[in-house]
Amino acid sequence: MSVLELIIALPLLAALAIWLGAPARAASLGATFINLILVLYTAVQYWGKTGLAFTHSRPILENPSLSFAVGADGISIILALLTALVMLAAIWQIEDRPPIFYVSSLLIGGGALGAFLTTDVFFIYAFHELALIPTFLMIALHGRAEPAQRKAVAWKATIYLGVGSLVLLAGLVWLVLEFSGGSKLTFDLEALRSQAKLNPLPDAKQAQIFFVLLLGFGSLVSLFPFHSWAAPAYATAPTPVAMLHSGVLKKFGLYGLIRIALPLLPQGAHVEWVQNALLLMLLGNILVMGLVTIHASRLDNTLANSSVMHMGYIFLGIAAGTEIALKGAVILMFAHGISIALLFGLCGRMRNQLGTLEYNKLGGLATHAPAFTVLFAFGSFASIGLPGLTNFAGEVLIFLGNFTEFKAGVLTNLQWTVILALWGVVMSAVYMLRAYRSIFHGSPATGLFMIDPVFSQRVPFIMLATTLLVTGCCPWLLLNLMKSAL
Amino acid sequence: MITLGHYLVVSGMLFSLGLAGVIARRNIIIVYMCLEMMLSAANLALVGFSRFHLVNGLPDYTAQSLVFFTITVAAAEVAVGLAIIVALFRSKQSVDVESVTKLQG
Amino acid sequence: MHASIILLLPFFSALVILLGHRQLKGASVLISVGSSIISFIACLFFLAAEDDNKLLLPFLDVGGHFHAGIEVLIDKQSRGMMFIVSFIGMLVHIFSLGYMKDDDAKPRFFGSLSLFMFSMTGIVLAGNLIMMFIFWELVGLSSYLLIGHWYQKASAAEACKKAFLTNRIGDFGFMIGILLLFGANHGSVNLDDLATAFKSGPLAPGAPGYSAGFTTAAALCIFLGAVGKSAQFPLHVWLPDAMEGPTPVSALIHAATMVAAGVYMLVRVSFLIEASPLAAEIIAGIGCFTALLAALMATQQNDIKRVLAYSTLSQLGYMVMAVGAVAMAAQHGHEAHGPNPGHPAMFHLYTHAFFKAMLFLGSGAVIYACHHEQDIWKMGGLRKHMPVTFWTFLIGTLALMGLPWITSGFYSKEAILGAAYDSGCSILFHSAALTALLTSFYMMRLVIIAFFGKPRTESAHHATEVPVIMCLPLIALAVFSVLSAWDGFATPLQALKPAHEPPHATVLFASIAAFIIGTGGAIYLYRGKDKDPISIKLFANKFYFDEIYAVIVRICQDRLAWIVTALERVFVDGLIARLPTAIVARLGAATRLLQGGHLQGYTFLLGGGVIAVIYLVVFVLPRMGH
Amino acid sequence: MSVFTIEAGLAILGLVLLLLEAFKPDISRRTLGLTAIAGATLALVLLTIAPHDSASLPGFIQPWHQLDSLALFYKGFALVITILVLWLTLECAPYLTRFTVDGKLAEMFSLPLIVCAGMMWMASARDLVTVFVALELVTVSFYVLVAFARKSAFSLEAGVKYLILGALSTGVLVYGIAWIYGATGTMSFDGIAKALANPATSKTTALFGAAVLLCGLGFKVAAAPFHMWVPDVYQGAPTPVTAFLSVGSKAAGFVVLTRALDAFMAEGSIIGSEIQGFLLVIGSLTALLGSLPAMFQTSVKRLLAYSSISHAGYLLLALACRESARFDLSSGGVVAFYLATYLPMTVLGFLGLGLMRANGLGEDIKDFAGLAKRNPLLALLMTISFASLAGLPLTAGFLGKLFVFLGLADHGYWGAMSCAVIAAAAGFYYYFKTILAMYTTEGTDVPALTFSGPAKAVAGALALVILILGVYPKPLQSVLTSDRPAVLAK
Repeated sequence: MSVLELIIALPLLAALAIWLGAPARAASLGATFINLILVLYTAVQYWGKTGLAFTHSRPILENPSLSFAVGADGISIILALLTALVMLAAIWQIEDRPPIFYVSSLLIGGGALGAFLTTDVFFIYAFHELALIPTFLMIALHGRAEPAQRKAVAWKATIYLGVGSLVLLAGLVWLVLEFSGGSKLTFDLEALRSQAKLNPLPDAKQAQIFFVLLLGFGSLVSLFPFHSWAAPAYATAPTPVAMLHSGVLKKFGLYGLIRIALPLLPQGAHVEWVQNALLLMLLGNILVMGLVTIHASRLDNTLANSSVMHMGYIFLGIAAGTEIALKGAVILMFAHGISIALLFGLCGRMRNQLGTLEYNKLGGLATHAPAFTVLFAFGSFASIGLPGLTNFAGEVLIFLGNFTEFKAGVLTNLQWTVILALWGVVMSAVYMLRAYRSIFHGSPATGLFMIDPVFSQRVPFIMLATTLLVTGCCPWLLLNLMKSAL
Repeated sequence: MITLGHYLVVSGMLFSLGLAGVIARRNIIIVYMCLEMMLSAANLALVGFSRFHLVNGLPDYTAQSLVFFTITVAAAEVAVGLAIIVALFRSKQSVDVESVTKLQG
Repeated sequence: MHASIILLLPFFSALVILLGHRQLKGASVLISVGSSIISFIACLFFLAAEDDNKLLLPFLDVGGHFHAGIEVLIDKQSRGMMFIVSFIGMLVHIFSLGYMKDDDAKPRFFGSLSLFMFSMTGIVLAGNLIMMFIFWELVGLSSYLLIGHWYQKASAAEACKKAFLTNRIGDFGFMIGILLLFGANHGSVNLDDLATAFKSGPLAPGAPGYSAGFTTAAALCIFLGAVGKSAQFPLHVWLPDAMEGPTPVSALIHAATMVAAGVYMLVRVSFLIEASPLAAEIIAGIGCFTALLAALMATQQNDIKRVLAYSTLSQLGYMVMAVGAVAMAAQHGHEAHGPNPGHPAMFHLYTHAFFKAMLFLGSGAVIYACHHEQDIWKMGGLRKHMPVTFWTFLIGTLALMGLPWITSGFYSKEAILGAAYDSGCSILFHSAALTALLTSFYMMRLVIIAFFGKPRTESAHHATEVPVIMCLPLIALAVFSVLSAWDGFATPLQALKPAHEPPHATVLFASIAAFIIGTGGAIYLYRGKDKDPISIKLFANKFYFDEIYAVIVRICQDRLAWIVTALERVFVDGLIARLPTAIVARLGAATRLLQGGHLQGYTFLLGGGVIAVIYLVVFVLPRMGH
Repeated sequence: MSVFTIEAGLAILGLVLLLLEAFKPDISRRTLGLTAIAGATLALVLLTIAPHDSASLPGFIQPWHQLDSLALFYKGFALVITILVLWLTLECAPYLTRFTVDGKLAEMFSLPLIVCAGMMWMASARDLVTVFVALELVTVSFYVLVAFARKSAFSLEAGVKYLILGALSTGVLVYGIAWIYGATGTMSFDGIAKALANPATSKTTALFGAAVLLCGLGFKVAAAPFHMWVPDVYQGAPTPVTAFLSVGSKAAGFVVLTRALDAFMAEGSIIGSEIQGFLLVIGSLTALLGSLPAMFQTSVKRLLAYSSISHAGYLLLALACRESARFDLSSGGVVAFYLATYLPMTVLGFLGLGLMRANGLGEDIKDFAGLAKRNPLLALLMTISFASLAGLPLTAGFLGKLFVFLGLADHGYWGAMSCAVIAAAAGFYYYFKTILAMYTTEGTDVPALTFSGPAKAVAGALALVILILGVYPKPLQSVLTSDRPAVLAK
């Protein structure tokens, strides 16, 4: 049994154990803690290496060739690290909740780990779907809204994600058919990749398949205009689910594009119509959703919409497709996952303690909850791309990556997009500082009282904030894990 | 000279009449009779085909064997069917097709 | 080695204070002040270091494609700037010990101050534009934290937000500029590489693919960064509001160092500005305009800190203008004299840092003594109550006004006027001279109203001299305000000084005339007055910039956001989500109607289905070539 | 002992039980049920050890009977579903007897055995006569079973509807057989394939016959537009019978369809491409007409009926993809695989329904509310079943759908594929609606649900099969490709 299999299995087994009656908090915390250590162990083992490591394969079917194959490279390890961290934090911060909160968090995390650490298209897809079910159930059952409303929100998300996954499935099936060399169909990513390298498809066809995959993966990542599920879902979802889905699971679509679509269809994103479509969509994410976020009047709405908006930058990295931009995209995925999980976690606490997240009712929280304020500042400043916190490194690499091919005097569409996207950085500062100002600055609002959480409840957030700081000051730690070319 | 075509036309008419009856009539007993008529139409077609499909100068009897099976099966169907219709009549005091419309949507 | 101490010491000081201020309590203050003193001492060693460029930390490193590290670039500019930053920083730390004595959130204040020292040091030592940008943003953060130190006050909370956002707009341009240079220079944003590239590489005129428009665009984008940080028109609005922060902060960040970072950066990339005549003219123009505009506004301000703030704006405009003017002069063939001469802008930056920090600290002392009273019309007669403060403040004022041949301000201002004169653009020179005149006027007005005459309020009446710990920095800075331009003083800094050449008669005349007329006018108008004899609404209300910007923000941002949100709800959500669901739901409902429960309906459909299938299979499909 | 003997023995056992019940009225239903289950289990065991080549069959039956892996697979399949249905009948007996005339369940134990024998024959049929006879044996028995709970108006109504429509389809089927015979001059599948490969055969006649025949068969497998009976009959019939209909009868229909299409669409057939087009149209339509109305159902049983229509659509689409270029499984193999995965999930679904009924609950979605609280295990198992029906990965249901999609994409049938995707998307909605209901916690202070140990074991085993097949389908695939490379393994 490979260590990766253990990493995937641990949360799922813990979930099963809790379902069968094991003590929820102890079991889930134990499992996620061990998981984090295992992931760190793999990261250390992988340090400085290139290519796929820890591979292990269990054949399941011969034709179509299907196997439970695990393997990790830098990207997978970074995302697994993200998952392990966010899962631990999400579970740790749960207080006084029924076991289903723990079970669903474990399932979402386990599913995400499975998706990131397997190398068989079938299982990559399958694990992601597995993680979606608890997301849906938790929003519908324990969402923060009236039953009818939260069900509607859950349905919207589920239908979007369900249809998106089906489109994605169609795209993947297409890929498998095109790239299965010889007489056998295969779902093995490595085999498909080598075939794609040997016999690349004509550009026009690559563009078609890429576009289908883009729509499929894109709706999972709330790519404009397939995003309208995301904001209400995150605003409504119970805290651990919001943390895990927005922080981790949503990255699956991006991971898929980087891991599956780009290597197999290297020209797909560069064919003009696909590129222009992608650029328009991601500008929609950044500019339209930026303005929508500015308009939000509640913290949960701001965070949810901002999370949609920030996806645009990662798509920008994917659109560029250069080494620098892609590595930046991976770093930004990691960074965004940590920062948004931190913010959603704190937002959940605030809702629990204050009962409201309306800006015009809040104010002056910094006075009585300084530690809370500092933690929130970490999240919000990370999300507006302040250097020293991880997001900056990702964003700047993405921007730079778009300028590696440059002709003085003429800017490509891609580069114009970057310039417009840079304005989004200003917008994100606008809404984040507005939020920060209304919540923490000013004199304390009457009737609202909030004090710092006790230390043990601060730990998960401190952990996330520290991660942001460490990887933000030393982004080369992450880059070193991604030595191999993308 | 009566050709295969004649048989088939008659069989086709019989089949169509049966189908029309099944669709149009409201009395389940009559509907059931129309169904039997459709089976007969099929039987006629089978026999006709069999007669005109000569193997070694003799009609092909495979088809005719099916006719016997059809008749038998029809008899069995009637036996079971009438029992059900009787049960229906007992519970609803009616054999109108409109008496069974509770299951819908 | 020393350099890394200078950079990292304040970082760890900030980190330790942030993490452990509850446990450390008062010790956090000591840590911060101690680190600033050690930094200063290390900096003295640093002044003797050789020119060098060392990699400290591989910040970003993408294989062979790109790398941008935390580097330590040692040259004459960074040595000089480093001295200013660490020296004034140390003095401000010490001054704050007294000024912030009674503040509850002292650890936060000192932690942020350390963070600022770290960030500012980073800018100074940056050897590449990415590193510059990183610390550029970090000084923005520390400025945000320090302006918002008294966040309970709504005005402070708004001011820090405004400062950060305005700077963000500048950074927007800065980043674009970096990207353009990165692209054009094939993946390197190293300052040395860029300088070479502009001299003889792919960016030099005549190189294949050279584009003058591009050079201008890049220069202007980079300049936008400086516009934000150095508060030039049209992004100048944040700096006066930033006075909401504690006064030592205003002295250090919003007068002496951070706001000057824009100028420092422009000097660092002067090769870029020199490469583009248009950009040089625009930069000079904007600087000149800002200088004049701010000077006009300063004449009608009543808040002691705001007068100084507008004065800072004006002086920064001066420096920016100098950057542009020097570039213009260089394009006209007026090469600077002597080997490796200093830049007038840097020179003024350096002298200005001392006397403006001095003035702010002096104003801080006044405010402290008057129980946080900032309105100069409520002071008066402080000369007698606070002699040390008065004399140091006066020295600073004279330096700012440019008292001929004695104060450092005279030399540096003259250098800038000389550069404006050399640029060949008479408007520049004339407005610069006018600005100098206005500067003398409003500073003298300030001194007369605040320190002369009779105390106009109780608090002014009871004002007493500030404690020694606050006086010492004032005295130290006053000494530097006078002497820093003198030959032989603070030798390592001399490199920043432009080569001494006999000033042009016109220039000399203009600067002396400006001093005399401005001072005389102010004495004539304000001596013995209890209220302002002149009232110009336009100046007092800062040309209504804040109001105009508020309208623009409301329309371009809030209204637009509202409209876009509505459109997004209706169209995107409607077309992508609700319409298809509605269609499918309708279809579902319609198909349910087939299932009416009537046997006759079923038989009809079944019979019809058979006929339809026969039609399909026998007649339609064969023709479709299936 | 030959396979044929086993089948005959099973039928005889059915008859014996029928007579026994008639002449020894005091015999307990438990004895009857267990005997039937024992008989069927014995048959299953014997089937695995009996010789598996056609030569082992008695000489007189050989011209009409064939043994290939497909036939053997379906025979096993029929036995498994029969055993499960018999057991489910026993489990549901307490409430079923409330609706029978004499409070007994006599034929409910004997008729399934006869149906099973019929299905096993059907699997081996080599010609249309056998098909017809076996099919009618199954259908007529089902008439009785559907209407068995005569005291329930629903059951009776379902019986009448099934009877009339079933008989109508029989008429259509025979008429179609007649025309196929007319066009090809033979009843055997091999002969038909040979005749259709002959260009001299009249294409129009053959098309007409094939179309009518496929309409008749379409009724059995609930293909649109011949699916109308399904929701009504499934809802009205006693739950075990519904499970039997939905799995057994449908599987039987598909095995016949596979055989017939093997003949119609054989290499060089003059009507092959038309039949393929027909299948694509009908399959897409069936998938949609099954899924779309299902979204609005409030009765879970009826919802499962619609779901079964939708699944039939996918199966028809699978049949349309004849020669998958790079696939181990032929279309018949995919269908068999799909049905094998369909069996545990559907039976588990109906099992859950039956158990809820046995606890005095209804079959509506609202009756599922709070199930997770009342019986977490049942809720989990039902979740697995519904997730698999929805085609969620890591369950068996996903693989079946994946194979169908692979086939469609391989042939470039994008239109049909989009219909299937839309149907699957709608499927997500209604299955998850039910799952959601189970976990809803509002207003559920109803007592806990209990069910027997064997029920737990069977349901757990079914869920396990779903999960195992979902991640390790290899054994099933190798069963389906063990021999007969000509038909199954490409």
